[in-house]
Parts: sequence; C-alpha cells; structure tokens
Amino acid sequence: MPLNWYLALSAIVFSIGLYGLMTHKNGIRMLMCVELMLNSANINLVAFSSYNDDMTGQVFALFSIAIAAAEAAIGFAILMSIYRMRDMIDVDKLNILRW
Amino acid sequence: MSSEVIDILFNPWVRTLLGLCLIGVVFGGAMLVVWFERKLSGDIQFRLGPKYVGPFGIFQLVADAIKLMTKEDLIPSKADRLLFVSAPIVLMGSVFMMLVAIPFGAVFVNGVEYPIVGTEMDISILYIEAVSSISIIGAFMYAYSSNNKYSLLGAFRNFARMIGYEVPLGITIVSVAVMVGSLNIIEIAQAQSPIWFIFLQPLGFIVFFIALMADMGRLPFDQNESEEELVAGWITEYTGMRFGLGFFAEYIHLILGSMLVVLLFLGGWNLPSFLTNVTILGFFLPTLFYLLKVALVILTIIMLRWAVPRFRIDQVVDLSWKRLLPLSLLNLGWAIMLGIYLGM
Amino acid sequence: MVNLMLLAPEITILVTGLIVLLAGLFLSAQSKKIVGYIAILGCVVAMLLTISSFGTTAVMFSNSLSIDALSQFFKIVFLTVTTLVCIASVKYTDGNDHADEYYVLVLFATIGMMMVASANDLMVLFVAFELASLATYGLAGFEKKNPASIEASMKYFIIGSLSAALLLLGIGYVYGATGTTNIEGIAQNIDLLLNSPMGILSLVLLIAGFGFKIALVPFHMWAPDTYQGAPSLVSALLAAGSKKMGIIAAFKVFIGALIALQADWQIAFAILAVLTMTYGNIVALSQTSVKRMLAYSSLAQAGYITMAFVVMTPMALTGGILYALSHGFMKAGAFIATAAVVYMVTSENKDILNADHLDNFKGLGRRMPITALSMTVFVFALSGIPPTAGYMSKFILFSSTIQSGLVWLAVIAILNSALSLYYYARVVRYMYAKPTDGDRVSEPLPYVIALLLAVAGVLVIGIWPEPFVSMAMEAASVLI
Amino acid sequence: MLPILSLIVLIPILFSAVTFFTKTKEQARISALVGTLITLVLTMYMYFSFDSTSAAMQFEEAANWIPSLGITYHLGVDGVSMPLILLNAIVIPLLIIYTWNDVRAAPNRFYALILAMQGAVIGVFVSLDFFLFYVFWELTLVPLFFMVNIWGGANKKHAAIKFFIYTHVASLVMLLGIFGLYYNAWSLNGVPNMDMAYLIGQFQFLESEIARDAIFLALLFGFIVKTPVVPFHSWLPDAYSEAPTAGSVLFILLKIGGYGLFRVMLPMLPFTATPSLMITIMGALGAISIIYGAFLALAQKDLKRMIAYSSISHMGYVTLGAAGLVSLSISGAMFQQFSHGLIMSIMFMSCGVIQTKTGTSIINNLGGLAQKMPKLTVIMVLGFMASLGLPGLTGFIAEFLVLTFSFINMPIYVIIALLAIVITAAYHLWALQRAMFGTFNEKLGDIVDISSYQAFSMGVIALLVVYFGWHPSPVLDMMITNSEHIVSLMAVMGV
Amino acid sequence: MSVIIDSSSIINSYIPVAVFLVVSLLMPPATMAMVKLVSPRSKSPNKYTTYECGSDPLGDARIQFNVEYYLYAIAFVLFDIEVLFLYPWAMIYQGTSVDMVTAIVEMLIFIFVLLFGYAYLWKKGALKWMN
Repeated sequence: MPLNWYLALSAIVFSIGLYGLMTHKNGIRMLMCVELMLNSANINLVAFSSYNDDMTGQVFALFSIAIAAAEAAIGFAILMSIYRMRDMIDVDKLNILRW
Repeated sequence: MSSEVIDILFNPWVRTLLGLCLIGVVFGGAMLVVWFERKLSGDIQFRLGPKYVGPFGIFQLVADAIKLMTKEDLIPSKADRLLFVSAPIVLMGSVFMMLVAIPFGAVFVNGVEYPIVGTEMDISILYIEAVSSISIIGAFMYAYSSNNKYSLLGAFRNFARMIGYEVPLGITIVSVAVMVGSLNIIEIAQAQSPIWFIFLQPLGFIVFFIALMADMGRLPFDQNESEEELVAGWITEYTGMRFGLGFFAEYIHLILGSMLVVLLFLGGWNLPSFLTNVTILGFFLPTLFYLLKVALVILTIIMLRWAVPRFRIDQVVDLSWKRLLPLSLLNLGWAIMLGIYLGM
Repeated sequence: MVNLMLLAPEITILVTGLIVLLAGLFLSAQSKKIVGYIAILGCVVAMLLTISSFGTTAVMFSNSLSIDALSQFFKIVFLTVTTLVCIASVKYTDGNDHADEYYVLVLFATIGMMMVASANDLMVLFVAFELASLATYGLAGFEKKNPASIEASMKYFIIGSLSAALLLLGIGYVYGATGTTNIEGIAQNIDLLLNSPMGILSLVLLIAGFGFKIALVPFHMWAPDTYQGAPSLVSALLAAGSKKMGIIAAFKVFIGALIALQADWQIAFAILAVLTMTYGNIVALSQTSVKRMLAYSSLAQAGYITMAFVVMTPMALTGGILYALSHGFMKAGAFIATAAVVYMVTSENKDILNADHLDNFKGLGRRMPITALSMTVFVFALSGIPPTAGYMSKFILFSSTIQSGLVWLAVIAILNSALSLYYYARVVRYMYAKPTDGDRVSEPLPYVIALLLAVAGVLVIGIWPEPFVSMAMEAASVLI
Repeated sequence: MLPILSLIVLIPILFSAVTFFTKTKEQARISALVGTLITLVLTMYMYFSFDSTSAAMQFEEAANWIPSLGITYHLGVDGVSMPLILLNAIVIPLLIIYTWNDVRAAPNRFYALILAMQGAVIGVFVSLDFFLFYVFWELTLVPLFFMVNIWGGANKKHAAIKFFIYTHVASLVMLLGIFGLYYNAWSLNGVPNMDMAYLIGQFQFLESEIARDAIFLALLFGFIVKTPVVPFHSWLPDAYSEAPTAGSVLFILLKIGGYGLFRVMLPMLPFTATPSLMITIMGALGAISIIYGAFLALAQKDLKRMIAYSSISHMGYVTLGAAGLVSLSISGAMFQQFSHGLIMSIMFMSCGVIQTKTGTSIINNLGGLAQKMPKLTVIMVLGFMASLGLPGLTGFIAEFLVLTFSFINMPIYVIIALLAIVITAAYHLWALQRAMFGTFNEKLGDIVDISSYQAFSMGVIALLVVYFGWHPSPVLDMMITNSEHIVSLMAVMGV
Repeated sequence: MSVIIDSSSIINSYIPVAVFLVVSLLMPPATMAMVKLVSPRSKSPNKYTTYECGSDPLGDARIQFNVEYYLYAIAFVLFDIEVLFLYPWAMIYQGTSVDMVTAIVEMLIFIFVLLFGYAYLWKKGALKWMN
C-alpha cells in the first residue's frame, strides 16, 4: 500500500482528536482525544518505519505507547481529584484561575 | 505432495476456508464440552445429568439450541439498544479472531509439518493475547447496556479480575517466548519437541494456568456471574439467542484457552519423529495426540469447578497482584537463567 | 566501552529518587523530613559530578546521548533549580504525609530535564521530555485538596499532552523524511526533508510543540494559570527548570538538526519572541497575584531568550544560555520568596484563597526582612538592573542582537525591559512602602537558606560573571 | 599603593550593608556617619595628592574582570570627576548630620540607602570602563526610587514610578549607544573591549555616518534626561518635590548626566557626522532649559517645586556651557555642576526645615518666618543669593564663565539665556520676600528655629559657597586643565 | 526451526483475520435474524422491565464506579507497559545482534526499577481491595 494512505489515515485520526479536544468539555473525552492524537502519530511512525526499512520508528512507537499510558494514568488521577472536589469533570467549569 | 498443492494450501483464501471449517469444528466442540460438563457434573454430584434426549442425553444440547432459537427476543426498555445489540458481536468477534490464529494440530506429510491453522503470523501469541482481551469489552457492553445493577456489579468485578490476571499471563508468555526467541505460537509449540516447557518452567505453568482460568472466568474465578449473589451477573438481562451467543463464546474461549495451555506448556502436537515420519501415522496421530491433551486440560478445568469453592473478589485480586505477579517475574528470571544455561 | 561516569549525575538522581521512594514507605509523616535531606544531598552530589566533568565530550549508547559543554551547562541549571526547590521544600513538606512522593516527582522531573539536555536522538529527547512533563503534571496538582492546584494541574495536563502529540507528530514527519531520529543524522539528511512537503509541516508542529513548553505566545495559555495555581515551589521548578528544558530541546532540534531550515524558523521565532515579550510584559502590568505576575514575566523572559534563535551568533547563544542560568536563579528565587510569603499567610489563616495576592506583600520589609530583601534582588535582577545576573545576561543577549544588525529587535526588547520595571517595582513598593498591621514573623530556615543561595547566585553571576560567561561560550560553541 | 578609588566606592556600600542591619536609630546614624566620614577623609587625602595641572587619569586602577567580553575593572579620576567626588564626599556627611534628629520610620534603611547612593554615584564618577559605568549608573536608580517611594510626600507613588521608568528608559537608550560603540570597536579590531577612552577613540572609525549620529544621539539622550534638560525634564519636578529632603539633596548630588556630557559626549563630538548640528542641538536645549525652567519656576506656588524648576534652569547652563566649546565655558559648566550641588543642597535643606516646622511649603501660606527663624533666614538668604548669581558666591562664577565664553560660539543662545537672568532674580527674590519676610502668618502657630545639627550642616555648606565664590581655583584649576584638554581635541573641527 | 510461511507477505497472513472479522460481525446478526423468523412474539410491558428480584427497579444502574477499580487500572497500565517492553526484548535476547549479558543486565535494571513501583503500590495499599 502506498505510504500516503497511512499518512492520510494518521492525519484523519489526528484531526478527529484535535477536533474532539477543542470541542469537548468533558475531561475524560478530552483525554481520549489526546490519546487519539498520540496514536495517530504512532501510525505515522510505524508507517515510516516500514517505508524507510528502519526499526527506529517501531521502537519509537513502543515508547510513545508507554508514554501515552502513563499520561492517561496521570490524567485520570487529576480528573479524579477534580471529581472528588467538584463532583463533575467539566474542564470548562474550572475557572478559579483567571484575571 | 507436489509444490503446486502446497502453493494452493498456503494461499490465504484457501486457509481462510480452512479456518471457517474450524469454526464449525469449534462450535461442535463447544456443544460437546457443554454436554460433557453437565454429564460430568452430574456424576460428580451423584446425579444423572442429561439423559433423555438421545443416547446419554447427547442431543440435549441440540434441543437446547433449538429452544434458544425459538425464544422471544427481548430487549429491556431501559437498556441501551445499540450496545445491547452489539455486545454479542464484540464478544463473538473476540473469540473468532482468537480462533483464526490458534492451530488445531498439524499433519506430517513425508516428515514435513503442516499446522492446521487459519493463518500464520510471526506474532501470533501477541495477537491472540490482544484479541482475547477484547472479550472483556464485550462482557462489559453486555453488562452496561442492560441497565441492571447485578450486571454492572458483575462487569466491574470482571474488569478488576481481568486487569489483574492479564499481567501475570503476559509475563509467563514472555518467559516462554524468551526460551524460543519467537512470538509465533507454532514455533513455540515446535520448540518443545524434546522436552515440554511444563518441565522446564513448572512455576510458569502454574501461574499461566491459574491466570488463564481467571481470564476465562471459570470457577473458582467466575465472580462476574456468581449466581448466588448476582443472579447471572453480567448476562442477567439477556435471553434467548443473545444469551446463547454469550454462553457459546465463553465455552469456545474455554476450548481455545485449553489449546493455549497445551501449545505453550504441554508440548503441542509434538511426537517422536519415528512416529511422524510414517506418513499415515503422521497424518493423524499428532492432531489426535494434541486434541487428547486439550481434552484432558478441559477435563481438569471442569473438575476443578467442583473441587474449589468460588473466591471472594478481594481474594481474587490479591491472588493476582500479590502472588501471581511476583511469581511470574520470578519465573521470568528463571527462564532467563535457563536460557543462558541451555544456550538457546 | 561506555563511560558510565559521565552519566553519574543522572544515575545519582535516579538512585536518590528510588531511595526516597522506598524510604518514604517506611517513615512516618513526622520523620519524612529526612527524605528531603536525602534529595538535597543527591542533587548536590549530582551537581558536583556534573561540574567536575564539565568540558568532557563523549557520545554514548549508539549515539543517542551526547555529553558536551552544552548539556553539562544545562544540567547545572536544572540541578541548581532543583537543589533550591528541594531546600525550600523541606519546610513546605514538613509534616506532610506525601513528602516522599513530592521529592520523587521533583527528582524524576529533574532526570527528564537532564536527559533532554544530553539527548542526541529525538526518541530519547521525546521520552525524557515527557518524563519531565509527566512528573510536573503530578507536582502541579500536589495540593490535591486545593481547587486551584488541581485546576492548574488539569490545564497544564491538557495543554501539555496536546503539545506532546504535536511534538510526536512533528518528530514523526522529520523521521519519515530523513529516515533517522538521530540529530546529526537528520542534519546530514536534511536535503530529504527540504525537498519534502513534510518539511514545513514538521517545522510548524515542532515549533508549536516546543512553544507550549517554553510558553511562547500564542502557546502560553496554560502558563499563567498553572504557575498561579500550582504550589509556589512547583511553579519555581516549572518556570525555572522545565521551561529551560523546552529551550535546550529547541536548541538541539532547531540548531542541531534543522539548521538548514534556518530561514524559515528564524522568522517564526522572531515573531514569537516579539509577541511573547510584549504580551507578557503588558499583561503582567495589571496582575494582582504575584505568582501570576511572575508567570507573565516568565513569558517575557522566555521571549528574550528566544531572541537567541533569531540572532544565532555565538555571542547571542552565549547570552541565551547564560540567560537560562540566570533566569534559573532569579525565577526560582522569586517563586521561593513568594512561597515563603504564602507559607506565612496560610499559617496565619488557613482558609485564605489567594495567598499570593499583592496585598499580602504589604510591609513585608518589616515582617520578613530577608525574604523581602531577596525578593527585591530577584525582581530587580529580572528587570535587568545591574549588578545582577539578569543584567549580565541581558547585556550579552541584547548587545549581540545589535551587533548582528537586528536593531529593531533589540529596541523592542529593551523597551520591554524598561516596561517590565513598572510591575517589578510595584512589588518592591508594596514590600517597603505600604504599611501593614502584621507583626514580624520568623522566617523558616529552609526558605531563608534557599533564598540566600539564590541571591548569592544572582549576585555572583552579576558581579563576577567571567567563569559563567566562558562556560556559556563553551556551551554555545557546541551549537555553532 | 592604597587602592583609594576602590575604597571610596566600596566603603559607603559596605557601611550601607552594616547600617541596614543595625537595630536602633542611634546605631544607624552613627554607622552612617562613620562610613561617610571615612570616605570624606579618603577623598580629602586623594584631593590633596591630586595633580591639578595634569589632564591625565590619576590614581588609576585596572584589573581584568570579564576577559571574554573585554570588560575590565578600570577606575581613575581626573579634573572632570574629582570635584564631583569631592562634592559628594563633603555634602553627604553633612546631610546625615542634618537629618540627625529627624523622626522617621525605619531609619536603618534610610541611612543605608543614602550610603548606597553615595557609593553608586562615586562609582559612576570613577569608572573608566563603560560596563562598570553603566552598572553604577543603573545602581543609582535604586536607592532614589526607594527614597521617594518610602519616605516621600503625598504623591510619592506616582513620582517614584515616573522617575524610575523615565530615567531607566533613558539609560537603556544610552546602553544601546554603548552597544553600538562596543561592537563597532569589536568588529574593527577583532577583540572585545569596554574601555571608555578606547571606545570613544574608536568611534571615529565607524563608517556609517547615520550610525555615528544615531549612537551619539542615543548617548546624548541618556545623559540629558538624567541632567535633565527640557523637554526631557518632566520627571524631575515630581521626583524632587515628592522626595524627602535628604532625597532631594541626593537628587541634586546626582550629577552623572552632566558628567557624561564632559566625559563622553564632548570627546566624541568632533567625530560625529554632523558635529555642528549636534552642537546646535546641545546648545539649543541648554538655552531652552534655562529660560523654560526659569519661567516655570516663576509660576510655582510650592516652594519646593520652585526650587526644582530652578534646578532645571541651572542645569541648562551646564548643557549650554558644554556646547560652548571653549575651555572656559566648559570649565564654567563643570563649575556650575559643583556649585549647583552646594547651593541646591542649602535650598532644599531650608525648604525641608520649613516644611517640617510649618507643615506646608506653599509659598502663600508662609510669611514672616524670619521673625521666628533668624538662623535659618540667614543661611537661606545666602543660598538664594548664590542661586540667583550674586557676585562673590559660587553661582556667579559659574554663570559668568558659561555666558561669557559660550557667547563666542553661540551668541544667540546666550542672549536667550540672558533674558532668563532677570526672571531668575525675580522668582528668587519674590519667593524669599513672601515666605520669609513680611508679616508672620499666625496660622502657622508656634515655630522654633533650626536645631544646632541642621544649623551646623547648612552653615558648613554656606561657608563653602562663600569660600568657593571668592576662591574657586582649588576646583576650577583642574577643571580648566581638563577642559583645555577636551578643547584641544576639538581642533579637528576647527572651532 | 523452519519458517513455514513467507513472512515477507505479512498482508497475506491477515487476510484470514479480515475475513474472520467480517464473519464474526455478520454471524450474531444473522443468528438474530433467524431468531426473528422463528420465534414467537407477544408484547407485555412487564417483560421489558429490568430484573431486580421481582421488585420495581430503583434508579439508574449506570453508576460511577469505585475508586478501587481505578487504582487497579493504574497498576495494570504500569505492568502492561512493562510486558510491552518485554516482548521485543524477548525476541532479541536469543539473537546475535546484542550481547546476551548486556541484554540481561539492561532488562534486570528495567525490572528492578519497576519493582520499586511495585513495592510502592503494595505498601501504599493500592493493591488492597477496600470494601
């Protein structure tokens, strides 16, 4: 399959993630959108890895999966603290800090 | 065989057809296992078990299937219809996708081995582990869509359990893969030709077996159902064929899981080469031997159901995190040492 | 054979982190003070190791890590900031049951920053970058009962992970075009990137990714909220440490790898620098929360440092690198001073919300003389009054801008610098000229030690900058 | 040999730190006095061993500081800076004596700031390296900012910030000019060097004429804002009048703007692309300052503001004299700096006394103070007379030299300035008449005369005004030596 | 060990997977369609209520889940990622591209660091069911 297909797929997934991140207020959804974006980058890396015949991309993707997992864990932890305090996870309603 | 025949056999579409046949085999096997379990349970409990339909009640399952077919299809009014309908698809999908990569034996033609499998891939064990964990999502969809408290409780327990046992499972698989240097399940099976891995890694086998039982939700790990407290747990709201699909999926999972045990630890279909070199024997003996071992594993699992009481959920979780996980890491270290010692 | 002695600072910090993690499990909340001392000891040892190996050049682990003057210099910056923060934190975490976790996160963030400093491969760079980010997300929300802290953490997290995604995508394109993630390899294969449509795309993504971390306008929106809401000492680490990490990463990627696209990113950085410093200074004028004000001032400072990318002469890079060190001292010091004030205010009144309000600085000169004096030094240093580190760095940076003919940029920077005096001076005015009814309070010793060390750093760099300038020059010579 | 210049810079700063950490007012003022007296003794020693016939730098000290940037620690004095150092060293101890019994918040900080100020100002005068020069230049801002901000009058906040920003911007513009010089020399000779004389010498080799003018103007801007010169003066009246008395006196002693004209601008002037234009700008600004300051002083109701504006007017003479480009007019301008420091100290001190005793400095609210405060009246009248240029006092000598010898090169501006003399006399006498003489304003209540401390310090300054008025040569000689040296550089221009 | 299939054509080995995916997607709906044909239908509102041991169901069953599950999830993520790194390592451990001792030492360091996290979780009680 031509490389462009993978790149297009990745771009579409990335855009979905970005769109979701911009439009959603729910913390969990935003988190999922971020994961989508990271995964779209992984698609790229793996596609390039195969295309360039070089293992680095795949290794990179593994690392980035690990990072995404850690990020999700921290994100959930923060969201949980918010939920315990405010009884909701609407990121929009966090507005103590502004001028 | 001539090379043309081999070419045809290795055509992916031909293999797909073979795989689809295996679905039928597995369905039949699952029905057989259900019947077997009921019969065996009866024996263990000094009951008779199925008896009237056919000889030894062997057609009981066919009757049950027809009954399920003709039952009314109910979707509770408060249920999430989309999830409710798609949950069996996900569950079945998970099982089928596992099935495609698991070999059902092998035939030896002129001493050359041809595994009976839907597809061969170089990371099949990883693939199997991945798709098998999709089933938890299916089970959760069953529960969440029902809008039933028992279901949801069951599903949560299911989650907590699965999460705990995935890790030791994965680590023991790695311990095996380290010895072989491959993630291809067929190569792993072949690597056990002189000596089964159960003898090299007894600890690994125990951990894997327990974790697999938990993964399949067999007693004593069926906290997602626990009839006494949760009615039928995750599947409470399902009736008729939708229930049947979930039920079948569980049993197919049981069969496939037992196959994994055999493939990873019990030597797969390997037989001494003087047997397999004989064309006629080699054609059916390995598969027979393999399926026999699978049957024995299934038998053990079914008997365990009546030998061990169900654990409480906290015990289940503790077992995985505080016992099996360190043990599996220990086994990994053992596997590494063995790897050095054997120079594999 | 890999000379592991060159990685000794990182290993020291890692081992310290693990020891703290383990020790924390077996200590009661009262005796957890000791983990703070362990952390400080580890940082100091790591710092000495770094300084002792300064000037050594080596490449290790399949060319994925490089030890050179640049990396060592930035490691010194990070370790300095961490040491200051750890010292001050001894008081902050006193009696807190989660003290060990705090130090562990601080130390892990430091490892991440240090690894970024010596990364020679985009993969290592990204992983280390994220290690530092992840640890700081947690730190920002350390006061989990404090809604402001949690909110700061959430905002930081969302934007931070967005930037990580952009960065990863950008790195992916660079990798795709050049076929390698090694920084030197990219520089060698840069033609492939230049001829590919991915070139400019990856550039935009990378600038955005690093821009978020450095908090360049318009990628800055998390910074004021996060710096304000996070515990002050964490803000110190963020502003003084993790921001520098973005800068060294950008140095490595843009100057080390993508130098051939210089024409493109220089314009972008010029615009960003001007926007950032102007926006930061103007908005800072109207802030009443000191932490928020420092956050905006930190934007402005980042804008100044970014000028180094635009000018790109050895002198300008020297200035930028020296600025990073000075800013480490100044900003960490200012936030630690604010932390001391917050500590005082909250120990008087537990439920107070914005403890860093400017009103709480009234009469500080009488109430906490050392803190007030140090704060004065820091804000004057930030505004570039001699003889402080801030002046020295601005001197080199701005003068090199003029040298290379970018007079307009230098004029904008200098005017900004003058503008910034207004809000810095306001803090000083509140501390010394406003009356207060509060009594003199005793200043906690850890804060005092940290503040005095930072003051010493600011003044030493300002008065006797020769060793630092020559170190920065050596570091800059690695880049060009 | 004793590093005397380092000592006179460092001792005040050291004592500033000591004073800051004293606990009581007694300790603070004694510590401050000791510090300034040591400085005074050292300065006198230096003064008496100073060779006033040489235009070269004396007591030079040089050491490497930041070699990688060519920055050195280079100090030295000559006839331009010596009198100004002397002025500072003399007046500041007297200022401390003047404030001996004042009651104010945080005296330790107050005295610490005065000492820090002294160190910084002397530092500016003795620095021969641009970097060091700028460091001290900026440092002078900080104590004054605090002085106004903490102990100032009703409008202190505004005044302090305005002063700070205004002069800081000017300094930064000047810094740009310094950068220009620095990199010019660097690119010419390939080595960085921040030495003042060296950079000024290299200025002529800058090829771009626009750049030469731009650098000159940038530096000029920095200096004339500090001087100050109309139209860049607007920070001054606020800052002077809002500052406490000691602050006002410190402002008066801050002669660094004018000093910069002699030290930097005049040696550079011949090499600007358009020297005649530049000199015209300087002269014009000076003349405008003289007359504009005088007019505004006339319009003031507040005594302190009036003195502030008169200060602008006086500083106009400095700029005009510098622009006169004749050795005696330049010496006159230098002498004006010195004399202005002394005279204005008396005036602000007097005004400060009036303000504290009566609670107001609005001229109309005063009246007949001479009856109650005879000692003050004597000294104050002397100060006012000196300020309006009465012969026999220092002000006369300075203004005479400036006006007479600037006439050679720029007659028009001198004529304009002459007009101002009349106005100057008018507002001085008018204010004196209304405030001190006439009938006593009973609303002011019971008023006592100045204390002996205040009388002592003001009296000493007054004596100096008289002494130098009759006998200016102790400082004028060295000024003339140096201004002749400066003028000899002008030969290139043919003026 | 013989390589049975030419792994260069990786796509080929996924064709059966794709077919199976389609089959598994189609099979349950097909079954249900058959059920539709043969099964009786008689509507009654009681049939459609949620089962709650015969009593009327109270409230919504879709509740927020317990914190305990979350802590397990975090722990799971930690160790699952560990396994993720173990797989590729297991592949090269036997190979010739890496010195075996180096491979072992590096993996031991990795697991050792991970064990710190494990000990931390255990001691902090994250692995304890808190009902």
